[in-house]
Amino acid sequence: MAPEDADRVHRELGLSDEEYENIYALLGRHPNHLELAMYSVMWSEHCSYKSSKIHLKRLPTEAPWVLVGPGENAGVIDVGDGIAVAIRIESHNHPSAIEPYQGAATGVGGILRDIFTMGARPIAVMDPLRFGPLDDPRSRWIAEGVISGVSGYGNSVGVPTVGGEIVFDETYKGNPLVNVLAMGVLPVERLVLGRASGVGNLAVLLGASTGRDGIGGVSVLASAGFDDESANADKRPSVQVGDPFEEKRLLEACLELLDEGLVTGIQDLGGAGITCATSETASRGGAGMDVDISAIHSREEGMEPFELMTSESQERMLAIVQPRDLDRVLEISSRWEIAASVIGRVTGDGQLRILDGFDGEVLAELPASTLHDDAPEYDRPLAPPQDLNERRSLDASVGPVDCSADLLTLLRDPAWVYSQYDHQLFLNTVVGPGSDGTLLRLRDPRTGRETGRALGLSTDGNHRWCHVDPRQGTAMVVAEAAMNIACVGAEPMAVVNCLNFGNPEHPDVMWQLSEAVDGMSEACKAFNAPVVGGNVSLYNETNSIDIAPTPVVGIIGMHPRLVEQPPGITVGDGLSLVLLGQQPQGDVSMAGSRWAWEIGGCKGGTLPAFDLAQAVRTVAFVSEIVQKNRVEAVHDVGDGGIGVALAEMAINSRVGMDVSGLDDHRALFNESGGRVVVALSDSDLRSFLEESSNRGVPAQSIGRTGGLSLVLGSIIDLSVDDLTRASRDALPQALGQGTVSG
Amino acid sequence: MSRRVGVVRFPGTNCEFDTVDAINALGGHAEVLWHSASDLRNVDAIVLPGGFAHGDYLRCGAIARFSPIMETIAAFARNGGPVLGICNGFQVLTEAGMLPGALQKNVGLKFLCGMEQIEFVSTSNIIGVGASAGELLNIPINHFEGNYVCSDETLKELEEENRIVFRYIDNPNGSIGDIAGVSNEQGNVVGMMPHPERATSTILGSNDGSRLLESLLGAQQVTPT
Amino acid sequence: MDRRELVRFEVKVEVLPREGIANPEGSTIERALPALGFETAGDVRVGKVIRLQVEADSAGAAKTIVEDMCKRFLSNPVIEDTTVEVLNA
Amino acid sequence: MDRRELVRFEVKVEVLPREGIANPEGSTIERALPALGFETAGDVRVGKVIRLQVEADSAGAAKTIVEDMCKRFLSNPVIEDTTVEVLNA
Ligand SMILES: Nc1ncnc2c1ncn2[C@@H]1O[C@H](COP(=O)(O)OP(=O)(O)O)[C@@H](O)[C@H]1O
Ligand SMILES: [Mg+2]
Repeated sequence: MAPEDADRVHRELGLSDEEYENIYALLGRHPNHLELAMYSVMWSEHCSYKSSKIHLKRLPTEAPWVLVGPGENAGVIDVGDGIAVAIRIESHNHPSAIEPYQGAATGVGGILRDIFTMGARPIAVMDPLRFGPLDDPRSRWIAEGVISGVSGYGNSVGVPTVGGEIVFDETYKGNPLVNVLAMGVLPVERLVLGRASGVGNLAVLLGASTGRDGIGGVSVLASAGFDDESANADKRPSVQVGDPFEEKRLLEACLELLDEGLVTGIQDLGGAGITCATSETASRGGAGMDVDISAIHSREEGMEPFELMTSESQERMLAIVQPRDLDRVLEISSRWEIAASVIGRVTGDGQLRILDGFDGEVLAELPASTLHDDAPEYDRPLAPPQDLNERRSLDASVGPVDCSADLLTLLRDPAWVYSQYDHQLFLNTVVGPGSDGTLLRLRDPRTGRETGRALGLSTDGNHRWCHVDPRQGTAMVVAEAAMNIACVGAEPMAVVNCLNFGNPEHPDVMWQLSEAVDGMSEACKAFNAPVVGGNVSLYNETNSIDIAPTPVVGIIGMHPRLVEQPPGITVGDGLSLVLLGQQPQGDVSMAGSRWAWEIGGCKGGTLPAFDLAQAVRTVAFVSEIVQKNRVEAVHDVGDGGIGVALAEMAINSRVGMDVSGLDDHRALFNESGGRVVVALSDSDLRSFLEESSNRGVPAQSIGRTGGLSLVLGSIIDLSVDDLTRASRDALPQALGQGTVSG
Repeated sequence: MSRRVGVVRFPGTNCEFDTVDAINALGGHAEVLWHSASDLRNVDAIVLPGGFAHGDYLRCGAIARFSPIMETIAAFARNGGPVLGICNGFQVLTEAGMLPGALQKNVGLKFLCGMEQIEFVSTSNIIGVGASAGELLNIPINHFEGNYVCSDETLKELEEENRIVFRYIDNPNGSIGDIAGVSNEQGNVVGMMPHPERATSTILGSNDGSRLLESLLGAQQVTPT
Repeated sequence: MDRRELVRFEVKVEVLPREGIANPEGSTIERALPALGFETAGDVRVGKVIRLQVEADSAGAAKTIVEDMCKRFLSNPVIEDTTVEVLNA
Repeated sequence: MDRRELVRFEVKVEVLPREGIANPEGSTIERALPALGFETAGDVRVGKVIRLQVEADSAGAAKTIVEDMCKRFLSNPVIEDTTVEVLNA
């Protein structure tokens, strides 16, 4: 191949000249088109994390209970009794923007494969979702399609979706964020890794046939040199269609293979398809692999090698199998009606060779590890936005104030979303979606026996806080996640994260990312919850306008003694209400609050002071009182401040409240971090306040429950019925207005 | 009780182990039967559990009803053997012609998961032992196609023959006559959309499904017609 | 039958909800249309279209095969009606 | 436009997965057919059919309205192909 030709092609494949030079140096020759395609997909931002790697290294990743940290398909922690938990979060933002249903569906499918690849049976999905404003018909179309996609795929594949988030904001117009978290359980001894070892072992491709879908940028090769008609490029859809039934059979077949000890390594096919799976297993195992391209079962005729090697067709896995186990592997596959082809052989020389027939022509040959270990790593320029000081000096509390109306517009019951999800399958869901954290019974995956313990889960993000101050904002997000699971009695054990940011070539975006990583590190260290996995999604922008920085965290924690349902967010009549954490003050900053963004119209200011150490104490105290059922109800204060938190409790309980000390919209709607409302009987009040102050947790009695109205100082007097209607109808009404794709 | 219950697993079924656990916790002995087997291993009762047999492609239950095991189950039912279809299992039974009517998409065109209140209408069937008409139960639903339809004649027949097993109190899916479950003439084949196995523990929100499964465990084989 | 005489026919099956049976999908679309500016549209019914190929010795035979398939499998007569069309007859 | 001049047209829309896009429903049906004795059938693809009525002043106008509806609402051209047919043109 002439260098001039390569020159043109590598740029079209998204490789820089410098990256091409590196490939040339690694191979000692010019790569051919197939090799170039393989490098281009593996060295893409999506697969190589080339812009973020340097920052991610600062995250804390270790603790005695961490069995597998970042870098594998999923993080794995030891939760005792011989049980391990695998957890991972991923984004499917860009596909969801063009085909919302399938984008979300394949997002769920992809993250589930990451979990059962580790040998775990997936038992929970969560879906933190972010869309453009509800008054935009296209954003409604995306929202509705995405929610249907999660529902359609998740329910059918048979994994309950037990929680998530739903946020609407201008910043996501044109670029929704569809993040999906999955969690699974496995016996510790069954943990398998994505490794190929043992020369002569076979690589078996399992599942769906390989089609031309998801070839994306690489498809330029079709028109780039060979005499393909350019019309063919149209035949390569960039969107994939998910098949939950195929995934369900694949999942059951893989778990059976693992149960019988028939695989020595297994790897899901995600981004970069077969290229990634073969090179990753080989290089992790310190081996090489011969891949016979003619053995790949494909959906269409005449697929070219680069298409087969880079297709991102869904619902496929690569299992490394000893030759003597092959027959049994094929038997199990056929029982589950899963196609299986031997496409590779493990070799000892570290080379990844792509062949047309094992004894046929060599189409590509490169050192397997170079696709990963030698991927570029950038230290991109970073700089805070130039107007940072100006922005921080704004007063976010100004704007038209009508506390009652404002409270009603800030209420939005997500039940319309999660009632479309099976959130009860497997009979583990003690606290499902609709309160704070989710709580799932922990049962032994071998016997199904209850352990008497439960896992707490929550996903949280807040682009408003992170826009105002990415570092403190991210720390507050971690604290909110921890508080959510404390509200169901769980103590934090580990975190996964999805870093959704704009264009990394913009220095202020890289600054946001770097700050967010530091904020996350501080908070995770403080909560002793290491980061065991994550995903980075960059280039979230529309017409070169970056989204507000949106790190999303998923947290998992342990409830050590589950004997009855935790108190929950519903209150009875005649109880005392206590606010834990920082107390209401009229002069507190409203920066980053939903009120400031959605009603006041100010996106700047300086976040309210946040005391991380105090948040840690409060989280510990809250999980303890919940475990002991020391209180009648508990609800953390998040979006919309204490006003929204109290209204949600009143709505869910159908009981009114009378609360004093909230004298203006700032006290009502500010979003200071680390706060929780609890309800308890009057007779318990004194000892409870004493106990919390002994534990270094500020506490103050703020009012009582009862009646049919929510009365907050002299500024709010609304019937619980009115609050309920506003909250319950918000989503169905908005989405009932019709949606359009363009 | 040592009643043996076969819980059928089609590719795509997902509630089989929940159902097995719930039955075993009540003292029964449940085992999973693979759809392509035609032997029922001498079980005393059959449950077709919830899920998405064959992905619910074409129509729910449309492919599953051709599985080899279905012929054996039809014969078992003809001989009076107790057969309970839950959710997807109900859909399979209607497709197989073992129960009348059909289940189409919910009126809201959304999948629905959550607790529903249902009322016992007829108790002369395998899950109504010890219950009385008018009793209210809290049992979760979990379906997209739970909207029961049938012809006017069939509806009239169901009513006259007292074969409507449950009605929803607050119809969530548009079912004709608020129907949540029906039985065959003999009462030994029952289909219901709500999931009794999901209501077998107070820590999960309701225990009202336990009595239905207990009734199944105690159900006698009816005399074949 | 002699395999060599068989011809491949492309057949189209339309499955529509039976007259008188509620069609939730159609009604939902219908309700949404006015808000999107399509005031003059109505009576929406949504069904399935299934395209498949069958080998048979004549178009008529192909149609018979697929009609049988419809009755036994592709449709549920309690709620659906079907029409079968051989496209390359 | 004068309302009295409008005519009701019956329009049929067929929505099928685009060439090259996986069609899980079709493949699943295809896998099931041999067991039912339909060995000679294959290549099954499942899509949607939508029948509706529109008022317009000509068949051409009716078609344009429905094509617009398809683009914005009834289908997603990224993965689906649609054909619109006015039945009583
Ligand atoms: N997209 C969604 N999918 C599933 N559950 C959701 C979704 N959005 C919100 N929820 C659930 O609704 C409840 C309230 O959510 P949210 O207001 O985000 O909680 P918090 O403010 O406590 O983090 C939680 O239980 C959450 O899991
Ligand atoms: Mg919360």
